[in-house]
Amino acid sequence: MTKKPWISLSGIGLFAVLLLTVAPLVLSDHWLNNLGKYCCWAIAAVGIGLAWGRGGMLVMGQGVFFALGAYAMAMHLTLETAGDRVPGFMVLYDPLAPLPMFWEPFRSAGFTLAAIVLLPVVVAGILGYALFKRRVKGAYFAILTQALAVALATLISSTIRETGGDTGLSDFKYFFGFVLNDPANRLMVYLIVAALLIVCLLVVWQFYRSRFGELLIATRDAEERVRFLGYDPANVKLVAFVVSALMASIGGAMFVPIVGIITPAEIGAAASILMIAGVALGGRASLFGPALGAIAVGWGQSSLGSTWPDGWTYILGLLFIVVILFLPNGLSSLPARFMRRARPKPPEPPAPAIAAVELEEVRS
Amino acid sequence: MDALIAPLLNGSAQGALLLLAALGLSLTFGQMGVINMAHGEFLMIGAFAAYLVQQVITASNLSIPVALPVAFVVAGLFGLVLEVTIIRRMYRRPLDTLLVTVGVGLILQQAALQIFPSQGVPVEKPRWLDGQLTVLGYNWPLRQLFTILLATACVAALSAWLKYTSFGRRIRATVHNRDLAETSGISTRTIDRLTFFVGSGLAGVAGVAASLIGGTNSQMGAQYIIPAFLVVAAGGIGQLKGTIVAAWAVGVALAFFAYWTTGSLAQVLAFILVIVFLQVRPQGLFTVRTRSLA
Amino acid sequence: MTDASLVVTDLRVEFSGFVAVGGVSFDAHPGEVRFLIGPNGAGKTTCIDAITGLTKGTGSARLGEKELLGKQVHKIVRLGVGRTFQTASVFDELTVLQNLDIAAGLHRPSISLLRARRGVDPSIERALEETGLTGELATPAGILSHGQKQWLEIAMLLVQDAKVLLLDEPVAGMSQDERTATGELLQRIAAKRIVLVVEHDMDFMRRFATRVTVLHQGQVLSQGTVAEVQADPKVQEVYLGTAGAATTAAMAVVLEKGD
Amino acid sequence: MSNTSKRMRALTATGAIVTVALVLAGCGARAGDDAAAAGSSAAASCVDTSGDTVKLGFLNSLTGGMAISEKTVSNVLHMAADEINADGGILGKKIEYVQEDGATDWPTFAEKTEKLLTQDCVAAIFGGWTSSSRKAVKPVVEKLNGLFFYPVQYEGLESSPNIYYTGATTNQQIIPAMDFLAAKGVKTLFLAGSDYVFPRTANAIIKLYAAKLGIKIVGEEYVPLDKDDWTSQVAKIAAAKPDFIFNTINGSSNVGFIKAYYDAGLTPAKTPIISVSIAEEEAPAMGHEVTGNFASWNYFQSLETDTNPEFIKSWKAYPNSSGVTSDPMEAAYISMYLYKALVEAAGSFDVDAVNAAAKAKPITFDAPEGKVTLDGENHHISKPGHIGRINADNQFDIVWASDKFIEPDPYLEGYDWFPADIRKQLTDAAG
Repeated sequence: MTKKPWISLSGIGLFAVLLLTVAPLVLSDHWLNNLGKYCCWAIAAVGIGLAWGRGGMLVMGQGVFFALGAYAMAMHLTLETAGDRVPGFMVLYDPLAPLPMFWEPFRSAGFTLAAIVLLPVVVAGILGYALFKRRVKGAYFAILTQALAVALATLISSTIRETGGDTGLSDFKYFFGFVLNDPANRLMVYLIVAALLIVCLLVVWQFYRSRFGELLIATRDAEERVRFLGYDPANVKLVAFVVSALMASIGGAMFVPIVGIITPAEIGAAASILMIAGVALGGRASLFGPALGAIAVGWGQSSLGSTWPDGWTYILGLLFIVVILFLPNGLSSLPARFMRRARPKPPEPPAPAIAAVELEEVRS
Repeated sequence: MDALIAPLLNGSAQGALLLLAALGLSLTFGQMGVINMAHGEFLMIGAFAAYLVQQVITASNLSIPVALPVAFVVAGLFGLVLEVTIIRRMYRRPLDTLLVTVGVGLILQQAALQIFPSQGVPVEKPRWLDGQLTVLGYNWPLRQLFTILLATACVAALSAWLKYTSFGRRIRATVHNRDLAETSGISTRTIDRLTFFVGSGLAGVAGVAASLIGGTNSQMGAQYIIPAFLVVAAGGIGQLKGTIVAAWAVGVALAFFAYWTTGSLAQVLAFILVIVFLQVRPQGLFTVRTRSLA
Repeated sequence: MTDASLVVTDLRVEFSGFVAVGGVSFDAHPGEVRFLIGPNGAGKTTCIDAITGLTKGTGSARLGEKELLGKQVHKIVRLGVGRTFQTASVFDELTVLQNLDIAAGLHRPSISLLRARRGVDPSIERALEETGLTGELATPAGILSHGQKQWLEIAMLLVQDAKVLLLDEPVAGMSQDERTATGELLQRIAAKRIVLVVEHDMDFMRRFATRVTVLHQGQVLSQGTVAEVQADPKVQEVYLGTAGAATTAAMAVVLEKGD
Repeated sequence: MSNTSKRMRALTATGAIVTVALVLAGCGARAGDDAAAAGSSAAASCVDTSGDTVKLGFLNSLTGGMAISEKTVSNVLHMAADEINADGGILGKKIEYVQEDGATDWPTFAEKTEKLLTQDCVAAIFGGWTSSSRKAVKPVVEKLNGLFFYPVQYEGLESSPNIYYTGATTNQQIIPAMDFLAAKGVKTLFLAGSDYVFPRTANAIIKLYAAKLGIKIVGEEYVPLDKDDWTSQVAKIAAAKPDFIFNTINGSSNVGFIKAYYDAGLTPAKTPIISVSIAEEEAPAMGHEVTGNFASWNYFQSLETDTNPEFIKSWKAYPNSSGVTSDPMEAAYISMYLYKALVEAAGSFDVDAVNAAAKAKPITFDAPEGKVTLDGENHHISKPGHIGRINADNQFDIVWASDKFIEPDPYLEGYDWFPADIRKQLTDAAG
């Protein structure tokens, strides 16, 4: 869609400069760490933008993939902190039992990094293949993914010895050999997150300007029509879904050293929906909208949530209602709206779903 | 014997509650393709309505029977307001209604937290529901039977209404083919409003039943919405009998899983069971040819 | 380009008991503009739906040696069968070029999807010229006129390099000039490809059809050249006698789908 | 094309920035670098008490699921601060509190703790409820050398130089409850709990102690915290026919449990329940169906002590009052007074000075539950054990009291039935 690639690209460049150089210079440690946390959500949000905004798949269970990355990372950091011992929380329930089998490989940094990338790809691959080939879509897809997130959160809560349960994993001392308490190292972790966010933006930028990006929009707007051009829409959607899962996993993985704790509360229904809030606010189909929206929602939670906690919940609720009702393409569609008002343009194209619906009617 | 009877009976009651929660959802989803994520909060409204009725009529023997229609109307009115103010603007974007109603749910939850005592309020069970029925050696709580009877009554009333009243017939016509119904002179606007009123009202009735089983507080609705939707999906859209069978199956599965494993694992297994089932039959148990969005 | 013909034999389609197409046979060859006509509810579109895999049908539909029935939609397309729709369905948010580029992507390796488009494919340029859309290259398809959308769909079939073009009412809603242009376009295309047109418009059919098959209530009523078909008394009866009742019948069908 | 070259340039630039930044940042301490690991990095405290006020942070969930329970704790903290201010403040300085919302989200607790300590520069933080929230706060207060006062009974097996625990640890609530059951001659026990860390840990301890007491555990059931329906599990309890049910369920799920219990025809006469999370606040939501059952707490509203009537009176008069007092509220209330006593003993708001004062001599003060004493080593306080029986007014009749105040023993060092190897592994892991 991007007609002038350099505009988006210099936008990403500007964003990179802001995140990587300006922010560390201007912000206090506390706010820089908060920004790091928002960046983790932003990374997941960029993926949601790809899957939902461009692909039309309302992913309401990104918590699942966020969890895969986060728990992989947290298990590694827990083992790094525990050294040769079995992590403390496991001891009480069975003092003599060894480390659960699936924890063992996470001692290895290499395995952990590979798991953060491969686990979501494999899980999303299988799940997406099964769902898209069976043409599960729309609200079904949304609720099924959310049900999975709830199921996973419940499962983790109930397996205390294996996963730390509801209390989650926390109190990490080291991050791949670096002492996490050291401010210099915290800055490094922040910079990694910020850099990863930029990389994700570059990835989706390339996706959006590629033929795949066009095909994805085509699939979103008229899945059946795409079929008649000789593509299997399931494959198109699968690619976008897997990439978005990967991004959620990366966001989750970096969330752990930044925030210092991961619990099932971060992956269940509420958390998964909150990830969408930012994307809707910023503009689901735009390049920067999801990331900026996620950062804005994170910031709102930190600042407004402090000064006016009850109010923040109402604002969040209203945000869903007002933005989606009146600004379905988010804040990033505002400039274009103003331009349109200044210079009259042809009417809005009809709602995307129509073509597909008409195709599915059986006519004689 | 107990190992079979208890889960079977309790599971049926659990299924009946799920059915009550899912009935309204099935109606609004089947009719309009709208997923109302605030449905759980409408359920909560029904439960609080029951509490308020008990403040007026203190004899619980009488208050619960009175609370049922009151909860239906109160929750229904909330649904009507939601339809008129928000949902009707969004019929062309069914998927987006899902997110909008998430926002509505958040607001209703927070409002309930601030209006009512945060710990929740008591809703007293009628005395005539004290006691148990002995079935093959198992002392089955009467309240469980009540849930089943209530669900049965709601299903019967709903299907009679759909079948024998002109409104009901128009609803069915709209479910089958909205455009055709419109061209045949049915005001789909009125039908939509009415459907939403009835669907939300049923959530209110479910809320009264839920208030007799668990706590009545701002968080109570959240636990029902996803299971209820899974039931609707597994049953097949716009299919009353599908919803009934699916709710019963999920309830009994939950009870048996809970019997064999733990309460947590039962939840996980039941969810996974439904998801796998939808893999095998994405259209649900029973299918009807409609212009649905899925 | 190819000598393969489309041969449909004893095609049947049923919708929960209702027979929409009951044993239809016809064939179409390169070099002719083949028409499928009939009143509403005759089963014309259903035939195309069945051939392209959108609805399930029994019998046989062969393109050359290859059986089409029973295959998945996108695989049938990849065998060279393309179609358009009654209501022009193009990707409204994408430009004409992007629409065509997606259609052309059929023959590219998947990995090339990840690269951005550079320049315009020669096949796309040819199709644009052929359909007279060259000037609309960068226009979002959603704001094209109705006729232009139909041409864009035909252009998409051309870049897709379809051997068989199944066109569902391509001139509905077009002006007289546009109809003529479309008809001439179809004749040009038909030189190398199989073109099968479903139409209501008798005048358009008379001007451009090489051969015609008339369907009525899911059966072949008559088959032959325009003159032969027009002379057929059965055809006259259907078109004069029952045209008005057909609409009502179609509605009854929709109603029945319910239970 | 120019696009490509521009893109390459941008990529290179980004890459360069990242590399430089990482190299700059990467000079931080690494594992094994002991000087850094020892915590020298703790930032110098920014707490400013030179004026006539002292800033304190209050951190509870005011929104989300846990707001159900935490709101009252938050309110009572405000009341305690107002009382202390009316009484002249701490060391003559008025308390100026900063209220934060944990939003039932544990990373938010961590974030807000850091904010309170580094942005608002509060001298101490009060609040929390769930173990998850405490575990989220703990690393942050330890890193920044702050103070956190945690007011809820919990699963023990923890201590931190930066946390003061004013609720019961297991040997002040769970073990007295077991002693009570043993004294009643209970032979069989069924464990019912919510599926999270407190019930799981409490039940692990109960099982160890039960073996010693000769009580047989005839079943163990868990249901997720956010699920209300206990019918299936209660059916199993009814089938097992235990002498007593030990209930570690938390939150609204308790209502569902009690209703299912009552519906199944179980009665306090035959199958009584002893709970550790049902207090005066929770009982009303269960109506008459909970009447006659037991609860183990340190504080009850019905306790007759010198300061309790005053506490109840103030709370009833307080604007956001729920009208009844309960154990977690009392623990939150006294956490503020404990801090006041500590600071006054230290003569300073400085964290290290406060901790030193705690160790120097026993801090003792009159709490509504009685005269409590702080253990300067493990930062818990001594508490009386009480068992109450719920009456028709949803108040508790006290039926059993420990013969003396129970010294806090979070690692159960004074109990020989607790395996030493577990304790060692736990303290090792914590150390």
